[in-house]
Amino acid sequence: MTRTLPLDRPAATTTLEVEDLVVEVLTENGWATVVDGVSFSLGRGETLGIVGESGSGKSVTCLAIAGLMPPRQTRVRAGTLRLLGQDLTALDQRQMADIRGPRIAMIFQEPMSSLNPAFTVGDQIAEVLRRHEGLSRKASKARAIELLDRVGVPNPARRFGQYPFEFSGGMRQRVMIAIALACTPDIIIADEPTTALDVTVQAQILELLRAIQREHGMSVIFITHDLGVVADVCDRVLVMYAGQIVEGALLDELFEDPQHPYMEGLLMAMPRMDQVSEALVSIPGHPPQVGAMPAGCRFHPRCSYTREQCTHGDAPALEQVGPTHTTRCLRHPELTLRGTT
Amino acid sequence: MTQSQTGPTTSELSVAPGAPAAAGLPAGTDVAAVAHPPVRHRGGAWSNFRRRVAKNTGAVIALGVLGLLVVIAVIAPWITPADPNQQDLRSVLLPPFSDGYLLGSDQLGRDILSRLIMGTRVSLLAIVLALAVAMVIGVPAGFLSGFLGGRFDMLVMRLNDAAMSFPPLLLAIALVGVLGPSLRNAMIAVGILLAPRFLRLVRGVVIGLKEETFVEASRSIGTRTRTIIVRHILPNTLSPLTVAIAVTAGYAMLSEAGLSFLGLGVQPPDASWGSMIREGFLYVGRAPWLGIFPGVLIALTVFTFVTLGDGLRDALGREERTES
Amino acid sequence: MIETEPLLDVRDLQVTFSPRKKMFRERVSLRAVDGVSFQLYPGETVGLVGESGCGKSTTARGLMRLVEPSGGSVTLAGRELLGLPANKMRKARKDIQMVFQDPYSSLDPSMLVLDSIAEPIDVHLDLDRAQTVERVGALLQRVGLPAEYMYRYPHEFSGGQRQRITIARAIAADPKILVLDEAVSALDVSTQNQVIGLLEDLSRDADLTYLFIAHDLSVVRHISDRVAVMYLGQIVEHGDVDRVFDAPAHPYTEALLSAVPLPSPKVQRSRERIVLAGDPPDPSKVPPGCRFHTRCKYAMDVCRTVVPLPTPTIGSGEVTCHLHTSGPQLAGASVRELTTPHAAVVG
Amino acid sequence: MLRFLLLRVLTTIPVLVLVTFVVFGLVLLIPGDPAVTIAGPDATVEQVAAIRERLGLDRSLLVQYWDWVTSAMSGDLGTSLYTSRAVATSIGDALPVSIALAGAALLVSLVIAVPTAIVSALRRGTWIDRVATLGSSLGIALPSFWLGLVFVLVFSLTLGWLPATGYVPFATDPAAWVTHLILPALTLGIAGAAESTRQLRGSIIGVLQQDYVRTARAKGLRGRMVVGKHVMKNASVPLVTVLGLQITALLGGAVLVEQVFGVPGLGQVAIAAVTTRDIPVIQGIVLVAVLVAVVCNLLVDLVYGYLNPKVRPR
Repeated sequence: MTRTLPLDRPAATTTLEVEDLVVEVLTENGWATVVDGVSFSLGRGETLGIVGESGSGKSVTCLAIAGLMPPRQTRVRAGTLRLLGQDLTALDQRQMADIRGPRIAMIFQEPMSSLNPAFTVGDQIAEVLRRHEGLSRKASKARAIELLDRVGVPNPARRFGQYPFEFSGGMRQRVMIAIALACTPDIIIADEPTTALDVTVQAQILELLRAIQREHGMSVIFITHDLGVVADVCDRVLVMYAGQIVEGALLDELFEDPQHPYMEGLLMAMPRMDQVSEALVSIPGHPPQVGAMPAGCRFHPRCSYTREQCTHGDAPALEQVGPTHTTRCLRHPELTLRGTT
Repeated sequence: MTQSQTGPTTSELSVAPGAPAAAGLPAGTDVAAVAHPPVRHRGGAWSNFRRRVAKNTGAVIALGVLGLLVVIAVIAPWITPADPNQQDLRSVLLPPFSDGYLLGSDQLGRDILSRLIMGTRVSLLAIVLALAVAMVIGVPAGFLSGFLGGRFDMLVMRLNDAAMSFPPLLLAIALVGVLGPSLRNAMIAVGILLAPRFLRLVRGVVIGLKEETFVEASRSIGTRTRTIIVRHILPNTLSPLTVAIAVTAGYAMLSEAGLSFLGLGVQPPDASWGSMIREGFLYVGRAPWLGIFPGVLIALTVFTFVTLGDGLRDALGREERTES
Repeated sequence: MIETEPLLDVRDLQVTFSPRKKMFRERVSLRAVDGVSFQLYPGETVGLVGESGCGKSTTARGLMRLVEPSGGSVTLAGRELLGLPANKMRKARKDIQMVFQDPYSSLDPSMLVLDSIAEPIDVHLDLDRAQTVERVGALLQRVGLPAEYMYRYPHEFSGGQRQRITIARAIAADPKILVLDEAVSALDVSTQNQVIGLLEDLSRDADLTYLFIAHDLSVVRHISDRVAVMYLGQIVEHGDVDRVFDAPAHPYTEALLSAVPLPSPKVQRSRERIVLAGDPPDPSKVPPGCRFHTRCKYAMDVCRTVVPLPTPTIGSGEVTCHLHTSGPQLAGASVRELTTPHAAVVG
Repeated sequence: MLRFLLLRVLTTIPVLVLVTFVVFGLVLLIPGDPAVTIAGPDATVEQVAAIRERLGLDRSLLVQYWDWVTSAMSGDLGTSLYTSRAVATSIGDALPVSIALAGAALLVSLVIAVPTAIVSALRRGTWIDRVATLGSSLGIALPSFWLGLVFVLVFSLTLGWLPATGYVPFATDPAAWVTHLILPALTLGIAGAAESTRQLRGSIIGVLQQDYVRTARAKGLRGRMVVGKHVMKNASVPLVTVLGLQITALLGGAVLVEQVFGVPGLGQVAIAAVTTRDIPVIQGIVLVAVLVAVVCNLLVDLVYGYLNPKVRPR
């Protein structure tokens, strides 16, 4: 039922391979599946966007890949989870910790709370270097100041000794990027890194991420719900809904020729700043709650193209609709969906 | 954009018994109301609070135990097996399960069980008195301090700081020493001691409420300050105040016991559990049960209050925010 | 539109925060709103945009007198609100109501929806209980919720539903103006669109006038007739919404617009991006001269010392920028007509 | 840091002034004529007059207060009405004993609380956590003097391991000092441990849910480092606040425990004074105890400033 997208690059340039990732969480009513059979691969130097509404499972997918889901309340299973050929499913907690930092680094949404208020910003960068590269206190400090400088923090030597509360939101996010960059990882996972920031600061941060990626040729997974940001930074996009990938395509294909009604709905719901728009449309209803997935296509209760065949049985399979394009919609051959120009 | 994340793992999960969305409606229809019916539980903050308390096993058991104690205290004079002050010098310091003395007798031959039952009344009354004093001082002061702010608040908080810098029991001892030992004086002293707890709590709650958007909204509507206080502020202080009462009751009981143990509280021949430990202490070598039983009762009662306080506090947790 | 009298006339509004004096510390007073003027004409929607900390919310709270302005004037239908005694102010509030950002804290958790919506009715209308209940029911239906929801408590509702309830409360006493302070920002996109649709319906049917405060420029473009852009406590540019979005006259407006990524890869790739240096402004550290000069790529010498004055722009509105007065070229034209930054610096 | 310290010291001044009002005001609370009450029912007119004169009750309140404060500041707390000993001397003898007891109790409470809280919070919801939570609720509920009674019963009277009562100064016999201090310190420390455990467990659980802990794990830091460094420093902030309150509470609680174990500390002196209505002694003890508490809280605040960079002035 699930398989990797055929648009995946040849093995030599594949950084990450994920096949059939399933994440379950413990709820009051027992185990519930929040990520259901997610498969994708990530090429070297590629920026892969994952979009979806809150609760679609996009963050959980990435936390699970990085081994950051809490063990007792969650269960993570994957057919394949391979980072540059190394099988991550075989690693224990300790070995995963060795991976995080030098191989996979993360940037989170809330720059205000993601840094520890009790330690200086510099120490929080330097400790990564001490932990993974075995640098001395002095060497790690020098390197941390370089990193602060690289991510555009003015006065890095002085700022090294300051605490997070003395930094603005944008500056804190730069510090987070410096932490992520410290060991030049193969993959950076950025989980809504600009959602909490003002637009002008968002533009700065996106610019910085782009520059860093160019410099080091690292792969980026970019999680966001903002289609504008996706259009700005991604090469390829996965659309998630209710724990499943419902569509995957190269950036331009996805926006110009969406193959899943959900993606069409997302595109139509965005008010456009560059156009005079009439009435705004919206996807009716709400995403299903965890543990209460509808039968058949999970999107059918909110879909305007729903037919009888969509409402029962298993969720439809992810189908190939083009060399680089997949969708999880039964009716895709008969539908002509609207994209943006 | 402003949705805050609750934690590292739950950020993406809205785990709740979900309502399946309505089917077959065309795009763009206004279905917010239809597709997402309100969750099925009724009542305002207060009754919502009560509903959650009812779901908390610990709190319910604690309430039951407490209810039992209150009943015992009320009907105490009618259920004691013997006159609690009746001395019988022929049968002193009898061990438990002696004939006619289920839990033994004390140094004057009085029935320990009967004294414990009467002591329930004294001990609970003492708690009520201390709490009343503490709340009469602390609640209005805290309310005004929080609501008015400014200089008044500063003055009250300085006074409060001063009160808090007294070692609690020592101040009570000094006060009782000056006023003369009696249960009433002891509990007034304990009440004064506990007042800062209520003051700080109420002040904090009121300051928090003043910041709430619904209070600002009410001001923008043109509601009178008096009405805002009565309709918005007071009802929302009720639940946290209840928690504080439960927690503080435990401290009041321990303080009463301590003062009575020192002979500064209840005066002979009346007995509270604390004063019975005092007597037991004198005969610890010969008749340890004298002190053991009242101690167990105190510990149980305070434990009940602590459990109740924990349960109430859990029930108080902010309501979860469901996705819009 | 300009022919008629403004319904709300805000002139030179100032709001100053002076934090309590700390021992051994200088008292720093912070002018969050520094001379803001705009008018609302009957039936129109004016968007007020800017980044966090620019003073747009404080402007709203100042003109509502939820914080006391330190200067200026606010005239509602010909009557001055600032300085109005408390009882008269209370009455005046009937005509101008507010919807806040956070739908969760906007409703008192201990009160029935009925009582929340009835609050303005109790204060401003002379209705008995039965009439009130009937009116609340009608209001709920008007905002797209069943009337029987009035007997429920806020915690039973989702964010979108709560925002409908607060809108019902805001319109309960038939106000003329609604001040919408980031009223849809906390909602996700689908819900947001539904609530915007509701607001549009209401303004049409009930002849409401909106001051729509938001940081989301796409939404503002959609809903507004006119728009004002704020930076560091001042309005730097205003005008008809299409003029401001299509031909921004202020460098800040231009940068702000260019920073919003558009949901179309082709368009996004072809756009010129202007990345502003530095952080959004800190209102306690106001630079001399033009407040924007520290981040402006067109900054000239004059900008660092002389405070610019508002100039009319081509099309509509005004802009407060030296490029239009002291510079050689613009005089009201779009800042996009500047080909290179150097051209301006030469002058 | 120096300015922070200075500021902090200055803010205690109004508190201290208020405290002197309260302590001095104790005399005014005596029902009826204080001199008559103090002298007792059998006293002669002369005796009452003597007491009145010694207490200075015949002068104006303001003068009385001023005299009392100025002499207190020079270390003269008056003389006992009962023993005619200088109050300062009695307190000087008893204070070190109480401080030793309270200090030992604090140590006991930390040694129990910190590891328990950490294990309990990290293993939240498991049986270890439930046992620890139950234990700490019980620890709060047990009256300390009763616990002392049980300890005496078990460890002294039954097992005969430790002395039941009494106190030996450190200088006389360090070993005996320790054995005499163990039971009282344990008794007093357990209640404090229970309170600290609950507080610390709660704050660790709170910190564990913070985004920056996730960041620390995302950096690949080892579990020990995440907890030992990132969690503990933040979780200690509320603990320090509690410690401040606890020091005050320990000084009070010591009164009861001293009574149980016959430890000649401030508590013993206070009880003796209260039963005889020895006003100058009562005033002196309360004043000294408050001073000790205030100084301890000052120290606590300095630690707080270290843990929480935000309150530290730059």
